[in-house]
Amino acid sequence: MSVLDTIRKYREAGYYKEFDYHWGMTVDLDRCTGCEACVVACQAENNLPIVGESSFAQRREIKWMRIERYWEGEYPNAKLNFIPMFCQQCDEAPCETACPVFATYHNQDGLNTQIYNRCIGTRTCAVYCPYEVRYFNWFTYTWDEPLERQLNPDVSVREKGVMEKCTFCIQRIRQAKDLAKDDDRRKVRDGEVTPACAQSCPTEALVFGDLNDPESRVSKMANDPRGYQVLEEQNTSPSVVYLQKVHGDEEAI
Amino acid sequence: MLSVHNRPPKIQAIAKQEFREGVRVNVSVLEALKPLRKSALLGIIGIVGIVVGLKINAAYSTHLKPVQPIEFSHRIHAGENQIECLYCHSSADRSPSAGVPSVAKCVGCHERIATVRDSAEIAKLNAYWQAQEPIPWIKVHDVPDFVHFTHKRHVLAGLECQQCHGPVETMDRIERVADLTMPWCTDCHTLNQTDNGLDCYTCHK
Amino acid sequence: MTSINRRDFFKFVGAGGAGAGAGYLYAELVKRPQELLVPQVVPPEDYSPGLATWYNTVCNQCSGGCGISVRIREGEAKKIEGNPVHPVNQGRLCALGQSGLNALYNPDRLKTPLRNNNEGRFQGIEWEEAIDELAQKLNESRARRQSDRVQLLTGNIRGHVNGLIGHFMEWVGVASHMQYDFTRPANLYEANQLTFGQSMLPYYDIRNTHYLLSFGADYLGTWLSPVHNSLGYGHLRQGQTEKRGTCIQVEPRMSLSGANADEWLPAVPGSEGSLALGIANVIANGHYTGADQAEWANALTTYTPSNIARLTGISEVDIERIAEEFFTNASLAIAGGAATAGTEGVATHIAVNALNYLAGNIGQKGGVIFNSDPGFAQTSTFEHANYQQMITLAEKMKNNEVDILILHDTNPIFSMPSSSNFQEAMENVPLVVALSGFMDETTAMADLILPTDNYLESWGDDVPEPAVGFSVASISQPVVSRLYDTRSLGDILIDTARMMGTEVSWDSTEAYIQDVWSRIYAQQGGDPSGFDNFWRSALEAGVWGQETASTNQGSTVKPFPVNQLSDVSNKLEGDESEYPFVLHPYLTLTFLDGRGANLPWQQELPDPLTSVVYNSWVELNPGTAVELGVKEGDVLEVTSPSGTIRAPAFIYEAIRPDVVAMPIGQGHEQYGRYAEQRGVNPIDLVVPNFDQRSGALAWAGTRVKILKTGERVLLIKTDGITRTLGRQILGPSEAEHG
Amino acid sequence: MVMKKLFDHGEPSYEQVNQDVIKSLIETGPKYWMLLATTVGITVVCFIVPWMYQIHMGVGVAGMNRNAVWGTYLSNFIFWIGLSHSGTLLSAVLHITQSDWRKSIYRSAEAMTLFSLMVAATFVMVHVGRLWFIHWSFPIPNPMGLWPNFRSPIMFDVMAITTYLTASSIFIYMGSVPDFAAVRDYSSGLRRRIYTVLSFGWRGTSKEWHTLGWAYTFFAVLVIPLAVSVHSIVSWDFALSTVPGLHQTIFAPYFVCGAIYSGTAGIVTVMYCLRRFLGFERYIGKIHVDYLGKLLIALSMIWTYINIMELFTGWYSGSSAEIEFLKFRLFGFYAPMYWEMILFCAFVPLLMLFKSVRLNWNRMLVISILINIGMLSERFIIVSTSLPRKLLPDSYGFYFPSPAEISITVGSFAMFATLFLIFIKVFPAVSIYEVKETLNPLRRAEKT
Amino acid sequence: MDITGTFQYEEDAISAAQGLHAAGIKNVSLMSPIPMHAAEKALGLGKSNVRKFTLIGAILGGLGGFSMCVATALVFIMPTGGRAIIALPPYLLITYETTILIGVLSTLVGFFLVAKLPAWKNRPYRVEANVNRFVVAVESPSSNEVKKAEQIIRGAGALGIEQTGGTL
Repeated sequence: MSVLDTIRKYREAGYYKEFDYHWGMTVDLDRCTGCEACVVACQAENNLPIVGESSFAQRREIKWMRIERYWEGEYPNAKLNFIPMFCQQCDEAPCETACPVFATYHNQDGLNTQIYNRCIGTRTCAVYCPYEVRYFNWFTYTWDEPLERQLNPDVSVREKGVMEKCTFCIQRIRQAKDLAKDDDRRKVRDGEVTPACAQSCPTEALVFGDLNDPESRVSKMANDPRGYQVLEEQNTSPSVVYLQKVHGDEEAI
Repeated sequence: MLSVHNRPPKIQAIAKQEFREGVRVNVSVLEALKPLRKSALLGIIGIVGIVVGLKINAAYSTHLKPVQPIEFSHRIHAGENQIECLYCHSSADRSPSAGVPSVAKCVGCHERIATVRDSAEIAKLNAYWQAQEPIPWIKVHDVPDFVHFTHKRHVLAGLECQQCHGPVETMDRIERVADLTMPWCTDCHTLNQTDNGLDCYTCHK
Repeated sequence: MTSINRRDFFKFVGAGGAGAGAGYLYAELVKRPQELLVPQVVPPEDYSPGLATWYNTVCNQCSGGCGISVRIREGEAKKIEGNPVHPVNQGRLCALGQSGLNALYNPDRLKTPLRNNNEGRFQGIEWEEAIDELAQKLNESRARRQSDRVQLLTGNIRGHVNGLIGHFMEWVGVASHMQYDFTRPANLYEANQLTFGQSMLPYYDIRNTHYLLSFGADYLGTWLSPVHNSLGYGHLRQGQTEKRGTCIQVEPRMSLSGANADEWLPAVPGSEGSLALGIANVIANGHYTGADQAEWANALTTYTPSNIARLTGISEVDIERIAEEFFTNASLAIAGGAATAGTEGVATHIAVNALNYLAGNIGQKGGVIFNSDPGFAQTSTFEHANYQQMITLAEKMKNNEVDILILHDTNPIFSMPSSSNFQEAMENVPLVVALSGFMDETTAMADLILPTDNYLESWGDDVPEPAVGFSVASISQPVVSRLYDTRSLGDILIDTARMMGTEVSWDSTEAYIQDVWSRIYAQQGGDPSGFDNFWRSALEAGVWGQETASTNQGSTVKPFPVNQLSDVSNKLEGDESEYPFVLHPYLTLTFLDGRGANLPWQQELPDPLTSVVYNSWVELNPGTAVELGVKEGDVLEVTSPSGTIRAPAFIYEAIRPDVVAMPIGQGHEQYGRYAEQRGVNPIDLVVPNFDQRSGALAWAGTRVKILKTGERVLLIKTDGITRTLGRQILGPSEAEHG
Repeated sequence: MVMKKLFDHGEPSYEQVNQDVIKSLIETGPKYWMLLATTVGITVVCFIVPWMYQIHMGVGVAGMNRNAVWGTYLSNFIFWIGLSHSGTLLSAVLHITQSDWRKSIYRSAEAMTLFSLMVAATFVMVHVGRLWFIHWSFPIPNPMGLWPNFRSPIMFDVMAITTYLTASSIFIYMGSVPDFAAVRDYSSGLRRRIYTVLSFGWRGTSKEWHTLGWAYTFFAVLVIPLAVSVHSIVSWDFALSTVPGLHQTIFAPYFVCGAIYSGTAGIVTVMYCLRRFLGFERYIGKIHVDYLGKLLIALSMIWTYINIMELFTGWYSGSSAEIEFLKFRLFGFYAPMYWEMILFCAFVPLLMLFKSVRLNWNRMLVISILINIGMLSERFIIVSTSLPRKLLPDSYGFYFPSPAEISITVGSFAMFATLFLIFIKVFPAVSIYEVKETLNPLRRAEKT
Repeated sequence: MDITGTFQYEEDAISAAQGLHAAGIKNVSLMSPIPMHAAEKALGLGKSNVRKFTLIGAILGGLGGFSMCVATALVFIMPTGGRAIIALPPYLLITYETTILIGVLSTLVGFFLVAKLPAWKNRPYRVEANVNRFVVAVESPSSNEVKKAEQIIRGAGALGIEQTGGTL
């Protein structure tokens, strides 16, 4: 019976809503300046490799967090829009179904996870991902001595042939849960855990938290009328809500 | 275009020769396989040999029971002298890693215990202390780098150290008793209904 | 059944044996290598394996003065984050600051003292020997009473290490200590001296302003304290309950701040000051009602909107509208970057100060706020060397008037135009001692190299400048033990002084800093819990501050300086017919003035506006590019009256057609494996002019011509197509905009 | 049943069939060995060596990048899977419909299926990042206790290809058992022993024929839906994604049609070689090339129709992503390749409307090779023009194969040739007993 | 000892086989170079039992495939892409493939069992049977059957008749 219950629990999409957390993030494009502090923060936290110039030339960079640029208009009315792009932790992620070996799956916290040492490198997930936020290790990247000392021991170093992606700094979430447990709390409090990108963001454009908790900052932000999801029409139900940039000619908050 | 009829005569001759009417043919498969018997036997013996080799390795390898730089005996310390595990592995209840006692800690005790002060192994310890060098203990319970294992959670959950590390208090040289494979972890997690214990990211990193 | 003969038997035995051997070896092969479990000999107080500890210190990657927390595990630094209690960055940190780890663990750090063996090679020597050599030479100089022939040249050093340097100069007889930092806004200091009577940086309250008018200041990228400015920007946009702030950016090439502004006004390069005065004119003549209104109106008569529109290319309507908006809103005007790096940089700053004055922004929330003195008296007599002084120094060196040149953390050979001949001048100095962490162009010229600690390994303190509206000081402490046989600047100075036989009362920089802070502690009236507690809590927090309202309101702006400025437009060097384009070099937030180029994370960080990595490029307006038949990746030869460099073209949407922009930072000849032989240094193109008032290098006032070489390279960038193509990426209503 | 004229040069006698076929197996001249040595050499140098290098270094040796994570390896995989399609499928369909003309060509067609399938499977191995863990994608017990994800399209593929490979090998093997017995009877020594084992001691009793007939028919029946499903599933690897240009409803029939198309063209090429180099002119004649030609015309028309539909649906959708991708495909860097494909696969086959073309082996050889060049380009274009034009313009990219990929592609043809060369010396390349079935019973007594 | 008779014509061989069959002689086999439907009919070989293997194999394969999907999905419950853990559409595809796979394999097994192959031991055989002759063989007939069998074979018009013994 318990097995059946468990199955039933997972029967529907969005099952994690019955669980403790549904981690999500909001990106306020009106605050985001495109300074890329988050990009380096992510690189530092998650042991992203230094791939080298030739890899960049072949567009094989590995940046779980990247800033995309979109121009509007022509000179002199050219406008530049930045949009940080990272794993949207879709509830109905196309990438997850693609993996033949369960290297990527949806966990009970609403996270789209990637188990690096399970990956066999078919790269199907990267093809399926509409946001193109999955990055492949084309080689085994090394660090020039002694740069490897800065590697975060809480995150594995990926070898060649492995797909990797943003995990909302799951090691930090794990740590926060651990500490909450020490205090005999069932749940992590809002603000106790922040991914490296949101932590570093100088304009506080990124807000991270539990979307299951209506009182959390991220839930309130996600309900902002400016909120939208990128490529909504793909029906991937991302956990990341973007707040649209306010244009100077519009009167808005 | 080349036709059948003007093919070189030699080929025709060979073809004719091959067909010998009335020849008796043995259709038995076993008969045909007969010459292979010895090779097959050889192969089987080889495979058995490999299995035996693996077993021998498992039985005699010191990998699970490495020789440590100092013949430290848990039997004496934890068994006979009843020292609490956490006395030496002091961070086990507050850190992912249990920690090994510092050289200072070892020396601290042994300075005062007159009976054993002069044994050969203690002399080794003192040598390390004199040189102010750490003791290069060999890791016995080593999980792969992609595994996140936290002692703290397990100790705080009330697990006895012996549950994973075996009867340490009876071992002279420490030995790995658990196989530390993934099902070994997950079976226990399933059995004890741990919170999210079967989520991959509980242990993988 | 065939029988098994002897031969067969041996075969079987052999097969079994081989199998067993293979099995055994295979099992050995697939085993994970045994790891060691190495304990501490004597564990540090707060050491716990597997647990991270955070130590607070100060970021030294730029002069923003952010407080940082460094995550340490098993004695290694793992991550740098902003110190959440530090008022400058409030837990946030920029890319360059976070790349500090790359500086600490850089494979190209100098590891031991080196001596130039006069064959162009460096040989490792012992510290004793190195210090002894320096001490000896200094002693000789002291004996000859030629203290003026010893020159100390450092980068921007803040806090009490300067005090220690001051002591050192006294001890050993060094007359002059100069600090040279390319990014220091010397013109701003000078202008504030002239208008407010204070050579300091006031607090620009971006956070609370409703209308931010920036003349070339890339406040989100490189200007003053970008992290603090960004924090303010975030609040300005979405944090203010009453109104979403508006940002206007005036600059010929869209910077990061320009990209985020509501309006980007590509004024004629060099005319930003005039535009400011034009706006001031409108305000003074229509809005301003102060007692000195007539005086102002009189002073600004020539700056009528129509004149200014002609001069700047900004329409009269815009000027008048901006003036009105600027006056009616809680506003703030700032200037910086190329706009103030011309021959009239100080004048431009004065013009902007005037604008702030006329709009009543001085001392107001959301305006220009003056900080009260934190009470940290500077004890040193160093001067911030501007370009003019550097040239003078070069002259001196050339004329053999300098015997010993002691360098620390500054790279004038890279950040001064090659026409300044600093390098040749250095060759005439008998002893060049470089106290440096890396082998850069200037260090490579040294006779003796003393490797210094990384900032994460050394002691110091800092008073952020600009401050944040109240008194703040931060302590910088070593967060990791030294990686190599290096010493900190202060320790080297103390050691040298001791070697020279001077009585030094402090054993180390740490002792000195502690001593200074104990005096501050006493000055502040002391805390009942005692200095040790105070010291410990300051160390733990990494910052100490007194949140008291500033009493310093700044002097009023008099029309006087404005009146004197007949023309605030920067002069451009080069004949327009021969050199049709204006060179717009700019600081990048990835490398700043080039100091970040040796950090692999920064090299791999796509430029925020172009996404180019690992290279230099020349930005061209799309129209200009079509005219010249240039496509992205075409190698262009950029020639100014003082030099020629070659770099690939990048077609940039938001740049004036008569401007070509180039990022500063690449083009190092010596700076470790990540920076060497990569891109070009546009400073080499700059015609060495300087601002008459401040003597600062006018690095934005050069005309160039460009020539297509016919060569093509792949310009390495991470962007594909930077148009949304009508897709709803930027939001539902974006379809109309895009 | 109306017997069409199956043999151009008159019917051979029964004995002659045995002799002709077995001769091709047994007589091996130096030319064969030289050819085999060449193909093996090319396989090693162009395929194995770069592959080993890639395993050592990582997939980065290939030209793929972040924007196009799939490349030539995968397009080659589809190509070879496609090539595998007509052999077994055609053989099975024609077996069920009792078309006699199939009988002299089906063996080598099935061999083509088997070997191109093997090459395709190799490409999967070349493609994956961590070959040494590829067994995780098979439903076999493992020490982690974790099984593959059967919800994944890739797993459909794994299962389909495994099944197809198994079924095809059994299909070709079972059909060859009586012929193995014939070879056994014609040989002596070691070869006889080998063929005794291979033929399971086949004697040709009525019981055996009866059972084989039934079993063979069931194989045929099972293989037909399987073959269709395999290429549909391969197409779903693409179509189940959200990539513009891949996310097409028409993909399954498109792939199946394309597969049969290229496979049939492949058969023509193989037939030509069998005739030319093994002397099967007598058994492979006008009727085969004529029928195959007609089949090719029909397939080419279906293929063309689907291609037009693909463009139409893309354009009609009005979606910017689709249109952008179409623009890239029709006018972008790879446009010449696209138009080459259209020329070779839509227009060149129309030449076969002329009987003079259809009945001329040399002309048919050229056309069949052109069609397969076109189909190879088609697969390449599918991968290399869709993936770099996904949904976010900022992540638009470009893909060009690296030398390693090109070399491995070349090597794969050599590998196929190697396998085929080995095949013709192991399997009777023309089915002896089925050819005999089509002969006039009266000829059975005749001696050569 | 086995008796083999060689025939030039199909009909003769069939009638011989039929005769032997009618005479109650067991272990009669008719060997031919091509399948002969007439012979099959004559020897009373109707629908082959192979089909049962195919059917049962296919059903088992289908069930097995589906249960494999379900069972393996339940070992670790890993939701992907918002799909149900027991998701019918993909699992039916797998079921489809395993149906065919096991169907094919069991047909193969059926073939071996029904056709009594492989021939582990030697069986009466003549190589002409694989070229252009038809051979009727009686496998180890009892001594009283030998004569009768020879008679029938000869009567049907055999080209030759031969007695072979044991292994070659």
